[in-house]
Amino acid sequence: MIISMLKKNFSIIVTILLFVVLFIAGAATYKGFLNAQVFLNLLIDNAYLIIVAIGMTFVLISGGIDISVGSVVAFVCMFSAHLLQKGWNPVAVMLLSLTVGTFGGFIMGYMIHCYEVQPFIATLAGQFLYRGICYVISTESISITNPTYSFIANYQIRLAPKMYISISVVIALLMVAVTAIVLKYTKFGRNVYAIGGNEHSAGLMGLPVAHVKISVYALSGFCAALGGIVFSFYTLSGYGLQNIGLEMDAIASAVIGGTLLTGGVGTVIGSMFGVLIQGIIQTIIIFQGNLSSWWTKVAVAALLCLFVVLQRVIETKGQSVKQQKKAAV
Amino acid sequence: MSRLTKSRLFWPIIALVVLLLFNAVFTKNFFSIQIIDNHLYGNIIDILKNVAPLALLAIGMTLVIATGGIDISVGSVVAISGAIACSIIDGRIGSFNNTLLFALIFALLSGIICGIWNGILVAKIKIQPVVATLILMTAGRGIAQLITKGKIVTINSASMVNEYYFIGAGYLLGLPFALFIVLIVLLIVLAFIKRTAFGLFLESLGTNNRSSHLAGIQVDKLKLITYIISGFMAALAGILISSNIKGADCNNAGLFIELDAILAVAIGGNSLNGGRFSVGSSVIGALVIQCLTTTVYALGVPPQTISLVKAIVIITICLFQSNKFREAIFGRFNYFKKSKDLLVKKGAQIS
Amino acid sequence: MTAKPLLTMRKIYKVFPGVKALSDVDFTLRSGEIHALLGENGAGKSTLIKVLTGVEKLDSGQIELSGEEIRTKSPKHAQELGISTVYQEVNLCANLSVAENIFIGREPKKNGMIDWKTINSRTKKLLNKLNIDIDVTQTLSHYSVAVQQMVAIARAIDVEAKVLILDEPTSSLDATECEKLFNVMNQLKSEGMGIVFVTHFLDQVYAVSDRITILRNGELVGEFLAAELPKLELISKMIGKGYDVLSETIKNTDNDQDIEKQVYLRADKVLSIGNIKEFTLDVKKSEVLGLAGLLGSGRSETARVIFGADKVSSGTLYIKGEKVNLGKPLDAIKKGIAYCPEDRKTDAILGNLSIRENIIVALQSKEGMFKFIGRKKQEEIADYYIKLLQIKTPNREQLIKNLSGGNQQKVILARWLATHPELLILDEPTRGIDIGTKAEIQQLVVELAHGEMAVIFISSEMDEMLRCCTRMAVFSEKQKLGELEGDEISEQKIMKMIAGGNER
Amino acid sequence: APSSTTTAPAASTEKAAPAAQEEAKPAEKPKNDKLVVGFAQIGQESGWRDAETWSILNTAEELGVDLKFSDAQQKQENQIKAIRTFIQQQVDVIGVAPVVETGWETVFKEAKDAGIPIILVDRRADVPEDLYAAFIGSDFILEGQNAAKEMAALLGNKGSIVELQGTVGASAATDRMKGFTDELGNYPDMKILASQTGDFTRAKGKEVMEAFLKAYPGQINGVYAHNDDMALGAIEAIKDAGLKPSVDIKVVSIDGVKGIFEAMAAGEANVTVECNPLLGPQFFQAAQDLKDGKTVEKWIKSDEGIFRQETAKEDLPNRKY
Ligand SMILES: Nc1ncnc2c1ncn2[C@@H]1O[C@H](COP(=O)(O)OP(=O)(O)OP(=O)(O)O)[C@@H](O)[C@H]1O
Ligand SMILES: Nc1ncnc2c1ncn2[C@@H]1O[C@H](COP(=O)(O)OP(=O)(O)OP(=O)(O)O)[C@@H](O)[C@H]1O
Ligand SMILES: [Mg+2]
Ligand SMILES: [Mg+2]
Repeated sequence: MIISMLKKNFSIIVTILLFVVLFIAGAATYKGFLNAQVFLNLLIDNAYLIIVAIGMTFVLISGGIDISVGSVVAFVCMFSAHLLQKGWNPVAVMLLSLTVGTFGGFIMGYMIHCYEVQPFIATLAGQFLYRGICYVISTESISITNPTYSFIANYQIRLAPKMYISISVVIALLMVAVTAIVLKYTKFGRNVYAIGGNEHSAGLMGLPVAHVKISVYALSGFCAALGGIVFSFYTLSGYGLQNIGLEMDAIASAVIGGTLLTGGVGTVIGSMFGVLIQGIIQTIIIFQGNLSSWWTKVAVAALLCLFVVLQRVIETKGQSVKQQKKAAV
Repeated sequence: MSRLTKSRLFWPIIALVVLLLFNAVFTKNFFSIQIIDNHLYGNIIDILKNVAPLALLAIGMTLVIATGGIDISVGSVVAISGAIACSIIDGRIGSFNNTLLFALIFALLSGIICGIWNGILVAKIKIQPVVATLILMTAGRGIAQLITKGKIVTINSASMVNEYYFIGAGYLLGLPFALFIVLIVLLIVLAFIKRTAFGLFLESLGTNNRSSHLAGIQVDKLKLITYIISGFMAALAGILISSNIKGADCNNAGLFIELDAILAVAIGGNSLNGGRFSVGSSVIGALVIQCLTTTVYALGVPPQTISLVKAIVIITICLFQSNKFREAIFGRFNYFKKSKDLLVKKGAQIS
Repeated sequence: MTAKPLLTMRKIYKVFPGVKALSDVDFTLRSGEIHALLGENGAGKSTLIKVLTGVEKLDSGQIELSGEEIRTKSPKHAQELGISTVYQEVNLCANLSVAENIFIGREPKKNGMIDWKTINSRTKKLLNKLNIDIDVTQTLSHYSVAVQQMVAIARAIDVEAKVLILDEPTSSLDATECEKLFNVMNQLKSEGMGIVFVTHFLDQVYAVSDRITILRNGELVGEFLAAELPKLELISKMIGKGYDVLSETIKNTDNDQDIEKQVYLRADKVLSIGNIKEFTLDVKKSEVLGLAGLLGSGRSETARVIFGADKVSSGTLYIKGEKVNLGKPLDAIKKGIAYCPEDRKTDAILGNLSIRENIIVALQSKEGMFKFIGRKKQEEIADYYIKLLQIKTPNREQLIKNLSGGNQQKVILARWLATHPELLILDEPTRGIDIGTKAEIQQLVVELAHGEMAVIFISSEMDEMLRCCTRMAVFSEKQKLGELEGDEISEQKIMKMIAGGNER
Repeated sequence: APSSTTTAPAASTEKAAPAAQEEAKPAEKPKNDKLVVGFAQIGQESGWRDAETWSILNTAEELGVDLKFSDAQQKQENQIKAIRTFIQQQVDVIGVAPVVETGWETVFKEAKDAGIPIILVDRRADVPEDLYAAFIGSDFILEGQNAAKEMAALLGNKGSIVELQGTVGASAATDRMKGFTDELGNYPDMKILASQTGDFTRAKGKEVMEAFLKAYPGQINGVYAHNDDMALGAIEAIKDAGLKPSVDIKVVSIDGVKGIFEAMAAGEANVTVECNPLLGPQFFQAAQDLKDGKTVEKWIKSDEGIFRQETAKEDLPNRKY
């Protein structure tokens, strides 16, 4: 039973193991690395990305792509900062942000499904649009001074004397748990996989393709907006140039976590580890501390390359071992 | 007529024509062309000159996308090749008597090597294309900066600077030289596609990998080739870009240009999922994008709203390319046309 | 059998660009009957089903279900109305598990969450009923078309429905599997369900159907009681002209049995890990070698290894006595081998390409990328095979995905014939091909072998194998059991061999 | 369940713990004398930034400072991560070149709680004064004003100008635009014909200038670029149009990189308003002072000047970046 479980989750286990290896390598090399707070900081610093990557994972599993998310995050920060500056109620701001994000996702999904606009293009237009609105709101950055936001931003949940996490981490982990369950145990979740596997077949099997496809983009919009809110806790400001290229981070995280861009395969847990792996690469680089800017880029890429190649090699080895066993029986 | 509308070139060309018409009405002097220093001078000429790098990238990107892949490293390759070319021209690396020639050779070679690297990761190690090319995308700019030691290379005082400048910004027969490069490359690629089975094989493997493999197509080899071509195009684009500004700016050369290249492919009506493709229409797609950029500058659109304008134009173009959207908008009209077609066909079959 | 109509379709019209798929077709299904829908390839059977279930939009016509007029908007809608369908090509999600493919869209729940345990156990039971014993939690892509087809059937029959539609469900199944399916069909029929059954196996028609509706060229020929329509008459109604009885055997048993045929290919102790256990096999020129066995016995794997599609782990392949190393299909193709795979949809067709391109692609890769076959030549080749195999299409530029299933199969066959192979491997080549053409293809195969060609023939249809093959290798459980030749070949012998093999 | 406690951790206890940990590793002890500095650089977006980075790294090497340098690749979140890591590594002083003004409170507070002073470099942060120890750098608004004055002098207080803006939203761009426009208010006969973003790059600067030249044929008297790179691009465009840069069209820009000095020496550019990136020496001086417990000035102004065509030839050899 357990063995078969392990077999089915082989790729994600490989990913997690490699993550642990990276962590140990870091700990062995750098002083102060082996510290629970280093790990917790990984979560604190990447909470927003985890949330965004969750939405992205859904979209990718369904066989689409959403490159608007980076702009959505920036937009939500900007928009919230702007409204809060005007004295809006913080809860209303958050709810409105989520609504706008979800609605924007819905519109993109609608164009993608009903008018067959290619996902990349529809969401690229979304990216430009959101970014444009940011600049229209203001080209300067706006601070968030709202006490509720500040409180949430600065609140530390103590796990142990010298270990804490932020509220954002709790939100992110909750999101991971909820969406993992949604993907595995609800009709909607399963339909996402089915559509990603073969949209045509899914339609013939009587699955609500339109509904699911559009929902997936709406969900991604929602996650991006939530990620934006969490990011606004993180920086307590809105700024139009924030999070450029975030979508690539989210996509890369999902793919590193085992999601297939062709659709039909992936998990949110995997994506979370994808985020953490990128985070830890970043941390290692910072701990290294004497890389010039250009070497930083090369080193990040080299570590990423090492990681994905190892991942591939172990997986294919595992596959062939499995096959040999099967043949031997 | 229906043959015409079915052609892949039709909608991109319509988009381009509409943009130009818009300019004819709203932008003063848009079409005015003068002769300055023995060459043509005007917005249209600028568009033809400035579109060159994007057009080259779009050609390479089309082929990669046709196989079901994607190459997001092109921007970094642009930076690398520019860095190499300018460093050699400037005499910072190597000492060659004909710096221009070696600059070009090494720059193009670097693109090919980048392509091989991407191709191996995708075709041999079978890493998903976005992540595979993401690696070079990240590393590439760093490598370019390593080459230039992190500085912007300016070649103003190099001996071959004018020759080098000619490539990206010079004029031949009154027209931008870069335009000729694009045309020649386009012709070669088109010949390669149409006169060999390359095009057929690409479309085949983009349509169905497994079937193609079993039909004897060397899927991996072809993928490798497309990434090499893409790398080469990026290197060539890098040369044009750096030549145009007489310098290599590793930080910004080709930044986010992969998005524009992909966009050009999509505006050209090509599916980003692979399969059927048209290199020519991608080039038109690139022209549409460049025309839009120039329009925005010429019209004096406030910088804050450029993104908004771009978003709206992209969405409009892509919606109008969609049959379903046109049906929804012009439903009535189309319905009549269709039923007329139907009658005609029935008649034909009866007779 | 006197029940009132459950489903009626009246004056159905459907036109595709350049093709009149259905014109003025009527169809009536009563509850508690099995109704065969027959016709040649491209007659419009699948299209009729598709307009009924909302996959394609109806141009005009009326559909009534239980006396009420309906207009299905989508397959989902059709399902909600009580129409359960197995479409011609396997239409499942290969990335999901077997069990999930059966239950998706109607998952049982516990505490608001999908109850995987129930799904898996119910699937297990359901498949056992159809004689299939597999790991239902494994993804569907692990299994062969045959298994996938059974899974699709299992999904359809498990749904509570008034109407069950089966579009060529048995095309990859062997006799035992079919038997099981028919039992289930009969049971459902006795429960009052109306079943539409499309097939090209006329024996199966007579085995289960009560009534027969025949289409020809998108038009209705008529509706008949199965008991009142003899087979020959049925065939001539389908093809629109008289038809000779299929000769019992068409293989060249008569000629040169004693002359030692030249061995074209020898597989010497070849083993492919994970695919097939060690086997030794000779393929000779001018003969049709059959690979016999039940589903999953390893016939396809043998073929794939010979074609270079799967890796040879140990052992050697010799072609004309020369040792060869086939690393990839292209190597095999260059040596003159052709392989027509069994899973048409995923392994053979290039859906978005035209018939012409689909036909010349293998020849082109054999010739090499730079020896481009000119457009004129391509068209000639395509036209030649369209005519030879009677591919029904408005023109050679039609996309292959718009062809009927049987016609797609013919295009794939044409692709390989066009390479003029020395060894032609056919894995279920007549799958979904109508009775008239099937006989012609068999004839063609035998004729090809009569020339210089060597042919490996794999089919789940025992009759066909017996008719064509001069020698047979019998497989079971991924292992070659032995060979039969000439007069030894008979169904009993083969079965006995397999049974013996299984005992071990 | 995690036990949540106070939101404002007591700084003293937090500080005590790391110190104790330090002692646990005696081998590291001698290093403690060495100044340990973490520097969170924005990234690399321009030649100017490269020069700053180079200055920081070089000075650190000269002084033998243990520098932890981090490149945030233009992302605030990466800078925040870097600062967190520096805190974790218990550096003596943290330097930041903030990518954006806002959003630093939380992490600066964390640094403060850990007893690590922060020095802002070249860009300000919108935080209470007590959260950082010093700011080293220049004033973008002032640069804009100076550029306007120079332009006015070149044009004789009369003429039409086109402006090449930096990246939309970048504070350098916003402020340089503001300073310039404000100052221009004093010259009623000077006006801005058009203003467009050139993203701080040469290529865009050239492309935008090309379009300007066609949209306003013969009307442009001067071009003001938010950085030298764009000006260099614009110069090429002007030459392509058959005009003479610095004569037919005056060129004023900001930064003072080597390239613009070459252009000035060649008579193709008029003025550059320096924005000195060589902040390394000043930065490490301040860091050392902070470590030694000395007080430092809140705003340490960088040494800057205005350079004109006339003196360019003499200045050129002295330019380091
Ligand atoms: N999407 C489509 N576009 C164009 N033509 C189509 C399309 N689908 C089917 N056709 C054409 O309609 C005709 C009827 O096809 P259909 O699939 O109904 O045949 P069939 O009776 O099911 O044949 P088979 O036994 O081979 O499955 C064929 O000529 C086919 O080429
Ligand atoms: N009836 C069955 N019960 C259990 N497993 C089966 C059955 N039929 C096929 N399989 C599985 O499907 C896999 C693929 O079989 P495959 O169809 O390739 O074999 P085959 O000998 O080529 O059969 P065929 O020629 O009928 O396609 C096998 O590994 C086997 O496990
Ligand atoms: Mg059919
Ligand atoms: Mg098989």
